[in-house]
Amino acid sequence: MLIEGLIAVAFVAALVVFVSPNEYAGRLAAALSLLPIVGSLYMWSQFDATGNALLGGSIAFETDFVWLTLGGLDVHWFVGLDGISMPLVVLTTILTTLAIVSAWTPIDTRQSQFYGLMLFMEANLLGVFTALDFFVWFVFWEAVLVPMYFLVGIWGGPRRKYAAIKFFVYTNIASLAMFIGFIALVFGLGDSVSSMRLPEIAMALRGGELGGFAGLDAGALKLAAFVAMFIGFGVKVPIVPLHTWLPDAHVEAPTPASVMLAGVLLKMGTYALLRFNFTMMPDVAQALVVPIALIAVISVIYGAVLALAQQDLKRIVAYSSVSSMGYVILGLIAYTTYGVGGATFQMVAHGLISGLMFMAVGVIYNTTHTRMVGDMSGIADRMPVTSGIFVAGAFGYMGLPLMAGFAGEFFIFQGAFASTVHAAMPLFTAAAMFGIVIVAGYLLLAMQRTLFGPFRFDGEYEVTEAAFHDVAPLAVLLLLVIVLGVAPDLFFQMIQQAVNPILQTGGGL
Amino acid sequence: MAGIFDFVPAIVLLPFVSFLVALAVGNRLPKGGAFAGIVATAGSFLLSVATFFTVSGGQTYNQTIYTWANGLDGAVTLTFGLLIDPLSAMMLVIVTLIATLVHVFSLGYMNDEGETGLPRYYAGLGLFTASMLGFVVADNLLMAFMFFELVGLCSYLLIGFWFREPGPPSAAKKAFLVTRFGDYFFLVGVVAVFATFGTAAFAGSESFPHLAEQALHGEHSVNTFGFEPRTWFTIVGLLVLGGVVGKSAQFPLHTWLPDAMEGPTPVSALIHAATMVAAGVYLVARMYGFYALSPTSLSIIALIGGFTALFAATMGVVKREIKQVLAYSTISQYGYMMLGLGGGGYIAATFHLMTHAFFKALLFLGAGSVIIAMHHNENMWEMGGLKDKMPVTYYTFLSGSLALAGIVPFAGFWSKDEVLYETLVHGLGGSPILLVAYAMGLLAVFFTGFYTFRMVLLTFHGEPRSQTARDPHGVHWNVKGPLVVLGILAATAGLVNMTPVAELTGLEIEFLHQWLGHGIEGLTSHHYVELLESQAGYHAAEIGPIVPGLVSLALALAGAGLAYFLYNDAEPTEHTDKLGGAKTVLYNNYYQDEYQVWLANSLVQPFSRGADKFDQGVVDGVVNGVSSVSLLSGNRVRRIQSGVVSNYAVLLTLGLTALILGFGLLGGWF
Amino acid sequence: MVPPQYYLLLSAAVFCIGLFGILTRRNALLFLMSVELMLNAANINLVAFSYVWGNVTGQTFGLFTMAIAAAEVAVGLGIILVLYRDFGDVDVTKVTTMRW
Amino acid sequence: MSALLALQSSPLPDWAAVAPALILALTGLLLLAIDSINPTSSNSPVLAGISTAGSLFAFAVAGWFLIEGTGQAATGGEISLYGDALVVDGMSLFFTLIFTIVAAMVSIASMDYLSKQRYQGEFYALVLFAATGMVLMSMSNSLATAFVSLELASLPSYALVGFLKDNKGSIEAALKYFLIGALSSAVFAFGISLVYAATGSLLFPDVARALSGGTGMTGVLGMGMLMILGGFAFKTASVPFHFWAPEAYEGAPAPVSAFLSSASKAAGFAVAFRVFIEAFPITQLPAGVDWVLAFQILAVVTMTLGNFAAATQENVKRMLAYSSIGHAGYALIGLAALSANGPNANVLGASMAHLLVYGFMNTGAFLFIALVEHWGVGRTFEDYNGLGAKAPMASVAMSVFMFSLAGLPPFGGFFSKYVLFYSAIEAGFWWLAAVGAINSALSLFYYSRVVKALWIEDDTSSLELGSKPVGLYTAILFAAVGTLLLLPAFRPVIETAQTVAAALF
Repeated sequence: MLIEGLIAVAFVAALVVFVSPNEYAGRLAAALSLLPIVGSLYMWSQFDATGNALLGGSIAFETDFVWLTLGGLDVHWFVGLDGISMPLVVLTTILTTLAIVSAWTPIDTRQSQFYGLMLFMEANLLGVFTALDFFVWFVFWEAVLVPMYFLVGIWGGPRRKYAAIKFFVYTNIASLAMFIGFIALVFGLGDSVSSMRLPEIAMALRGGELGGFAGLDAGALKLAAFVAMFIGFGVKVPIVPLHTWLPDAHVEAPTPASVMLAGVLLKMGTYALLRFNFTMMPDVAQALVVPIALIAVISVIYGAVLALAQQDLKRIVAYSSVSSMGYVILGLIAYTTYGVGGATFQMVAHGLISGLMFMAVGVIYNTTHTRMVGDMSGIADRMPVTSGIFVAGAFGYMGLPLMAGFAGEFFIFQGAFASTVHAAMPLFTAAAMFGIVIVAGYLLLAMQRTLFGPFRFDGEYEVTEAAFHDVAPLAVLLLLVIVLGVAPDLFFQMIQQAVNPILQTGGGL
Repeated sequence: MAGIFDFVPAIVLLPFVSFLVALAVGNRLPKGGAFAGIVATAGSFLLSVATFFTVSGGQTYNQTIYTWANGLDGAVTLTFGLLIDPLSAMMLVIVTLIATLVHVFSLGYMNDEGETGLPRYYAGLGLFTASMLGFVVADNLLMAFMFFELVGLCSYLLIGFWFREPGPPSAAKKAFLVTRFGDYFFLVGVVAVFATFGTAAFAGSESFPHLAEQALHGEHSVNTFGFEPRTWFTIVGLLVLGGVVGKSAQFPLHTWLPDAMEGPTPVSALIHAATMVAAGVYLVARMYGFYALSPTSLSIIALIGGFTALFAATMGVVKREIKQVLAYSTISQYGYMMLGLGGGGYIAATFHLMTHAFFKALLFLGAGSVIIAMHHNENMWEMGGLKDKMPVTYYTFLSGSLALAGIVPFAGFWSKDEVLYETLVHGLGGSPILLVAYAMGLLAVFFTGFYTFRMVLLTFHGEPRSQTARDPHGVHWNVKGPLVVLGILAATAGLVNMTPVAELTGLEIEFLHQWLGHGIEGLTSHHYVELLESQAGYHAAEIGPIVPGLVSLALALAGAGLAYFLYNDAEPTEHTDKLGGAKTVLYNNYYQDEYQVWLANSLVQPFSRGADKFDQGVVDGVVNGVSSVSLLSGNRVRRIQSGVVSNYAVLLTLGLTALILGFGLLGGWF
Repeated sequence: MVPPQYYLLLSAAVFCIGLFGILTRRNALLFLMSVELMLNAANINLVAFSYVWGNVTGQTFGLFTMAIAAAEVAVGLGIILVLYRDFGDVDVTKVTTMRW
Repeated sequence: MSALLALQSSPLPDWAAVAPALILALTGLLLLAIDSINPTSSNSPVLAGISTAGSLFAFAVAGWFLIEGTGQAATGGEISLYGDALVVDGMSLFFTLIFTIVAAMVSIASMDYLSKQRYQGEFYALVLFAATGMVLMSMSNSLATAFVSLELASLPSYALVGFLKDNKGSIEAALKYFLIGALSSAVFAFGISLVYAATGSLLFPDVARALSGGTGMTGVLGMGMLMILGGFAFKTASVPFHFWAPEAYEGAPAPVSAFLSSASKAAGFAVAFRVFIEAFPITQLPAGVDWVLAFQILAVVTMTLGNFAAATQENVKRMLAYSSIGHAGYALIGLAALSANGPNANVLGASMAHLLVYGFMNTGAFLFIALVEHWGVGRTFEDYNGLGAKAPMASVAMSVFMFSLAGLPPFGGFFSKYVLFYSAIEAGFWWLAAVGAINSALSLFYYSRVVKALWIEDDTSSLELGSKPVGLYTAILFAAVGTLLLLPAFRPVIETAQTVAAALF
């Protein structure tokens, strides 16, 4: 019942914060959000699962009982962790607390609602990463949208209403497409599955139990479902060309929301792609290797090129997230230990680093009230510590060795280059790798123009070093990034154990 | 037994600790953490020397010390390890020595000049040294790449040290970006090596050069992605070479280096002599066993080297700032090293790497001393007559210049001469392409001599041409000390490997040959020679070193003489106009920067803006279009509800009728 | 005897007349009358086919229909009354304060 | 309850099975009696209390029956009464639950809403009579009873819509509702007569039997069937008989709108389900009268029209009116996704479950409108700006209703909607689910406009809200809690619905 406890604690904390007075809400939320961290770290210490939860591997902290029956198929309350979800749970809990702390300065209205929503979102995110039954997972998956909608809509920037509704409807359509695809697939399995539990479905699919359904033969159904789900999840990732909600949402969202959005919400998409498409239908994935790899490469390069053209620091980081997520897709399609494992690792690494970058931008924004590259220069002169961490974070984003980003990217590159799913994979990899040059280009340019050079700021605000509680989360994140970069095995071992079963060719493959 | 090798990690870690110390408590330490750095680097130096002697005792060390990523189920395992063989041992000594001297010198250059942000400065130096040392001792390509990148980071931090001015940050960005471009190819190369051999180790029976060798003999099969093995190895080698070209500032990625002069002069000394730029060449030497398998890549290396040597030397001829001259001389000298490596002169190149480290560090520190004296005015045309004011600087600088110009018996002569000699013999020995490279290298000797002595004369001779030059600012022991040490080394370092003399006298005095001749199986110069013979088809033609040596010496003297003739008067005048049209071209560095900046600004920027327009207009336009269309249609749909109940009745009837008719026709009711 | 189709035709005709009235008349009362006509068309069928099938279900239901029709008219007249009071007219096309 | 206990065990008179209907009717009469004793009194708490109590009592009885298995296979199958004119089975009891709970919420909410009105006794009586009619609709087993009970439900509704005699909107709504209703009932009656002509019977089982024997008059039968369908389309506010709905819901007193859009709609579906499945079973249809296709067309057109028209409304109440047309479209999937030997029980059950959840969330939404009207806040989205700060509790409830209607977790609407799509796919009609999905996404847009107004937009008006009316708040919060709990507690709902639906086939 540990997982239920974890989620419940977050929910309760959310309720408590909702009714707490505004002036204490922030501190209270931060304090309460420490409980999930303790919980997840304890789970990590007790973690003993091996193999992939969907493919017959042992599942840690498992709970499983029937929730309801839908036309012959049981829906179970079925949660548990394996090497893929464990790191993401840890990431979620830690990032939430840091995001909450980073909100102390910028959020000055309706605090109790804000922090309540943050905790509510955490609870649902934990649900997404722990649920192993489709409907349970889907409930949390959709529920995440609600708090995000408010976070962007209420505390966002000038165009927040547009951004919020765009994010809301766009991702909702995506979920619906995915839902139809997946359900059709499940019914295609006929009597070989008795419930909505993902392991059962995954095994059946890989076991080639799929039959025809609704006028489609097995192959066509599988393909259609794969595409529908790929698009559905692709919006969340986001992949080009389904990415346009992201920059708007990021730019308008308040910093802590951006942190959660880039740090965890995007990972929901890649996580789902890994869990569903790439685990359940490896054969289709490998049949579609060229289009998928192309999408990955295009996402990487196109996102980076767009970032090059931006003037808004947040937009830069937003587009570079698109770019980084492209790497993840590339790693997933590689179907090698380092490819898929690296992709999973990169989810965590990018979660930390993008969080770091958004927070750093936010800290600068708190003092200058602008994010436009042109509006300031030489900030480092007045905000040395922040700038220093900003530089470190930027280099982490560029994939500087011994920082988490490099580990993730290198794993992916290595796995993708050595991949045997298609003869052209080395070329795709090399093409995608050029992203590391472009990313250096726009981040260095942005830093040169904002942080360095003679100090100039055309705003009436006094630019001074940020408060301790603004910088502390940055430092913590930076530390984590370095630790993970020096010792990726902290997560990479369990990730490999969970990933390798996917690669072993099942009956369906 | 706790051998010296157990302390090798300390060589790397000590400077790293000093980095942490300076970063954390630098403000509270005297001299902003300088002493921490000095102590650390000096400690590393002593340990390196100890290691050096242990290695000379015949011991070597090749040990994995840390598993970075442990691959399960047969996946590759990525590790860090130490590889101590004669090459790395020698490099350790060089790097630590120069790092120590630079630290000491910085006391004079930075502290005494009342710079701010010293903790940041010394932290940078510490990390820089640590990264370079980590690179030197790396036992596999991945680890090498990682520290290679960290070196790049440190160069960024130190070149951009004076971030409050507009210049340095831009230069730092350029340095990192250009080298990053090279490193992209390097990284692809690393990945390719892993994908091909499943390992990236430098040494041992499971090392990738060895496996490649076996693959060529057909003793071991590797995944060459459908290429013929030698072709694939060439491709991989050239990919890795991309990183080398970037870091060692070879054509066409050399443009960052002159700008890097924006950094503090001691940093320039460190970058040029011992760390960043040396890293590239060192990497080639480190995996020479791999390059030796591919004549194509060897000759490409040689050509790049030769061309860069000449190309940079010509640009050095017209520069006004003393540091600019040195910058181009660096590029040119590293060109020689590449030439040597490409020309089959592994020892020669290593030799030149060593000597150059000494005299280039010396020259930069000397220049630094001059700059202190000139109150940070670097323009040689406002100097002059300094030799009486600052004799120590003058004589040490002179020693460095003689070495740079390649005048016997100074260090530079022996090494450069051997580089050219090796290239020549192999060129004549059946690889004619090398002769082209040789020719360029030889021609560069003349220019080197010229710009070197132009620099010396303009700076120290003649009459002072400015107020500051008449009354220069004095310098302290912490400046002079390092100069003296390096001055002596610059004069004598060459004596360890006097090939021509050995040839004449038949004495066994080619210590470097012996030094690099032993060590780990497969990494010895002997093995490399065999490889060159058997794989690359390099054969040494039978000609003695004397004649070529005299030729290059003559050219060097000619160049120096011309410089003396032109600039050795009290009031030297600019003769650059004599160059005519060439002058502008040279001043503008053959428009290298221009076209690269053009690429960046006039090509990439508009392209990205276009992409942005496309994204906003088309991709996002579609999204917004869908929503507006559905809202519009919604607006139309609601108009049906006219509010007049009779219309409702009509529509209702029509709807029902339509249904009835439709089904009637469908079901054939009528 | 008269074949049942004829009753159907008759009822259909009555139904259509009623419908026509509804579609053309703007006076609420005439609207009501037309509805009555349509209901009676239903009654014709019910009675006729009650005879055809030889059971009384139809006729009984016919009675129900009339009763309901009466009740409908009662409610309808009430509404039309207040309509007249509030809008001063029984023209059904005049009441269009709510639309779209 | 002892009497009921006895009912389960010993063979008590079967008429006891219609207890819910009787209770509602008697409560209505009681109210009239009280009112006639003291015509001038407008002691709303008492009247509302009685009406609520009556509804809840009926609810309890129906629930009790359902649990005890009255009229279900467990206790010897459906209970037929009055010459098979009425039948009590699981489905009728299930729908009875919806009608009664909605009636209860509406009654208690009306206490405040009508506090300044006269003729309150009549109001509650009419509500209860309408509810009675609905219960009978769900029980009717003959076209005759169907028609009569439908009218019994409709006639009070006309009066209720026009209850605010001095309010032009209310009257206009009543007029339009009544005229379209009269027309529809005429069409309905004519359709019945045609079916009678073709089959010679009005009882569903006999009609089915006659069909299985084959009929000479396919055309007549088909037309009759379509016209009957029209009658139900009117009740469920489905295209093309939906035209009354926007105006009626907008103009009527908000509680009445709630009542009509939730309960009355469900009643229409209840009788439609029974008629088309019992009287015109798919398996025994003569060629050329495929009503499933008709429902597919209606479903697609209805949900699309409803949602698209709702997307651009300025008036929240009218938006809800259109959205309820959209939801009628979703519920129609229950009949549209049927097939000869498909998982019909699941589809139908899903549709029933959706109607139950809809009963909570939609009623709640309209009652929130009632609350806002009670405060005198305007009706447009702009008028709602910043209400979240002024009335947080009610606004939270409203947000719950909106997100639930849009099908977002963690609310009941999420499950009911997705299970509906799920069963549609299960039946192989994935394209129906796809159309539903598109509409659902669009609906998210306009539902979130309300939430946006409540929480995100800044308050512009300086309007002071009055007191917090107890009745309305109770009803709204009850609905909100219900909506919320229906997610975790969805199991009994869906499983009961699908079991009782299975009894029909």
